[in-house]
Amino acid sequence: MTNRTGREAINMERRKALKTGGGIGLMALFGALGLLQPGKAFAEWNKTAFSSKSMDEALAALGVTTPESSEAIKLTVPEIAENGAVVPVTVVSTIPDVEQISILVDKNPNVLAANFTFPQGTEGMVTTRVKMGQTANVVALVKADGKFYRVAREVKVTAGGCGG
Amino acid sequence: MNTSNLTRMILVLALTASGSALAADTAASDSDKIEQYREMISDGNPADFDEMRGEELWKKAAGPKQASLEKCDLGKGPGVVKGAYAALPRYFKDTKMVQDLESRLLTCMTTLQGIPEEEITAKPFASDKKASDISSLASYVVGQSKGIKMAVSTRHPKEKEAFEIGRRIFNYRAGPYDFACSTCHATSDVRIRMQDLPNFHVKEDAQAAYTSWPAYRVSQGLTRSFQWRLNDCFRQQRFPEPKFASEVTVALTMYLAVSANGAEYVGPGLKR
Amino acid sequence: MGNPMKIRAAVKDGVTEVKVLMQHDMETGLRKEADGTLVPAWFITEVKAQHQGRTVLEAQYGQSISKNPYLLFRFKGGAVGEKVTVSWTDNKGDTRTDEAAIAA
Amino acid sequence: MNAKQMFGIAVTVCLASATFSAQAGSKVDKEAMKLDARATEIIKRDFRDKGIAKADRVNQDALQAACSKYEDDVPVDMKIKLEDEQAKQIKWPADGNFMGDWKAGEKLAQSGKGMTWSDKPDEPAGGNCYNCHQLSSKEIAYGTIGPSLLNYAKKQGTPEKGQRRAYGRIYNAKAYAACANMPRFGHMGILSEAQIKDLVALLMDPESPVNK
Repeated sequence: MTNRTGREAINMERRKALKTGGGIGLMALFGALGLLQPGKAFAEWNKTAFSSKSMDEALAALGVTTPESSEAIKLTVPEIAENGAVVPVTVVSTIPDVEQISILVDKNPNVLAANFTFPQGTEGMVTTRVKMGQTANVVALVKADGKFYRVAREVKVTAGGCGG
Repeated sequence: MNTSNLTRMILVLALTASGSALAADTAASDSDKIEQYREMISDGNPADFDEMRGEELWKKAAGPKQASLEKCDLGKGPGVVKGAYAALPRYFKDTKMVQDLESRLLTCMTTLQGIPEEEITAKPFASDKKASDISSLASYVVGQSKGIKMAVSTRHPKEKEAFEIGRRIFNYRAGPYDFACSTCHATSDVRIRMQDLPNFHVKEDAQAAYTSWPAYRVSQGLTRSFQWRLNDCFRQQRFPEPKFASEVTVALTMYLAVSANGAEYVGPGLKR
Repeated sequence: MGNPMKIRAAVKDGVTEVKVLMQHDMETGLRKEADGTLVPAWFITEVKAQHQGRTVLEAQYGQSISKNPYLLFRFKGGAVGEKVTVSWTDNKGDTRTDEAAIAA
Repeated sequence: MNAKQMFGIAVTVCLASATFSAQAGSKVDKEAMKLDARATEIIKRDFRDKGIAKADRVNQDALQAACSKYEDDVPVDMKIKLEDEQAKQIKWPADGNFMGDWKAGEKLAQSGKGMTWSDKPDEPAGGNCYNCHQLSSKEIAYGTIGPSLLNYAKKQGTPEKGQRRAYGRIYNAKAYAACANMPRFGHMGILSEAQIKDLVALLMDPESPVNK
């Protein structure tokens, strides 16, 4: 914090680097892994998927067909969340070679919360925190070895203190 | 045996004694689930950011006098921040008053920096998703007492008086709901909705509650100061608004802080 | 530009665990002010983490990610003192990059 | 013995220990009286109007003052006197009917709104019931400051007695226990007669979640 100007200058440089060299390299990498839908360049935010208003719509936008339910995926969410503004979600897959983990909330206005993509060498696990408008199912969708797996758990969203 | 343990023991007895205790059983396991939820969100406290913001403000020249707060005396000598919060509120000779952290920061900002008091007290709390300067400064200062044991003195007659008055405010029933602080905070093992309530007559409860404030409230996305905590308690008590850093708030803080003596300060906390 | 992140990275048994806390309001675009006006959507859309220049995690976020996003993940390798860099971009085009050295 | 009786014992024991500390703290000496006066002076000075919550709310009525002074453990003769005074002021429904609509009552019970400085003057207050009581086996977010009210109707002698008792307790809980934690919803004008009747129905109607 003391060396703010210096830090900002470094960040500027880094941003430039990210916009040029880094981006192209990754696009090639992702293309090779087949993680992106045809025609979508890297870093193009999947607007269709993130605007989906229903689970079916979101799955279609993610290119998912009939995901298998799997015990090899552990989805950890609280049974009761005192506040829907912050609901911790951890997904751990014991299926090797996880390529992608998506987290969805079936009753949210926009059901898709996040998509994580995993290069080789990164473990098939992630922790994040999502907002939930009401009691709903949190769904974890795992893509590994070209196949999709799905696991869901209900989180009860309750009133916390008084005044509600 | 204190009342907390006794109530708990009786509840346990009741559970084994009768099937009609099923409701109590469910309540307990739901509380465990809430506990599990709190555990899951305990890592990565955004209050850290408010501490960082406060540290910058502390060191930055500001106000008409273009001075930083690095000469501010929080009771351990000018500029000493480490451990200061664990010994507040305390009596200050220069102001001839017992002051809590925010009241003292107010003194420093007005005297050292020349910022008009009204300017600070007009919006003393974080609001509209924005932090307030005095509240961020408080976050920074409390963070510098992490791991230090609470040791608030009542040796000075004024400190003793503040404690005694604080106790009376704690039990003062008024307003359309007849509530006092004690209505919710003088019984063990009770909750409002899902929210467990600390019993300030039980040492461990008082310690756990006091040492985890200020705190980041996930429901509000803001780091909340102790003055805010009291202000919002009075709102829910259906009281009028206590003036910021007023004697009524400092005396009550004194009563609560002393009841937490001996416990390690662990804030800023993270709450629902 | 965005506010700084807090990044912690630690290596144990050949696996580096990275914890990131970002500062961002993450407005859904559905929230209304007290006067009824809609607060426009403003949220992080992309996050990228790199270790010594190699990408170790990539994420796309939607409106449902909580304010001040928290992220935890693990990758194989990493040595004490090496750098982990995290950057994000939001829907208004704002970005932020921070880095941390891997601890033991 | 059931859980409720057990809990009764726990409460009695708690009260006993409170008595002890109250006696120790309320020694009639000059110092204490000076502090009482000083505390009142500070309270009257340091609160201000905000929204609908005006500064004069800190002025206590006789009951509030007595409960504060004795830290909710008033001497027994005073307790009886206070309860009698409160009971006399209960305004019973003119039509003799206590039952409203339990569905409206459930909505009221869920709402924690009312009388704070952030509440708007034209919005009716809620009952705040779930803040302190369990009233449905489906709602997990209930408080425990007050007793569980599940199966309330079944625990009353006759429906008539139960309805009258429920109305009276909601209207003025202090008529039944001078320093009860429960607000005086009718006495203080928090809820209207019609709203209290809706809550009575929630407690007494066999179809309501309380009795299901």
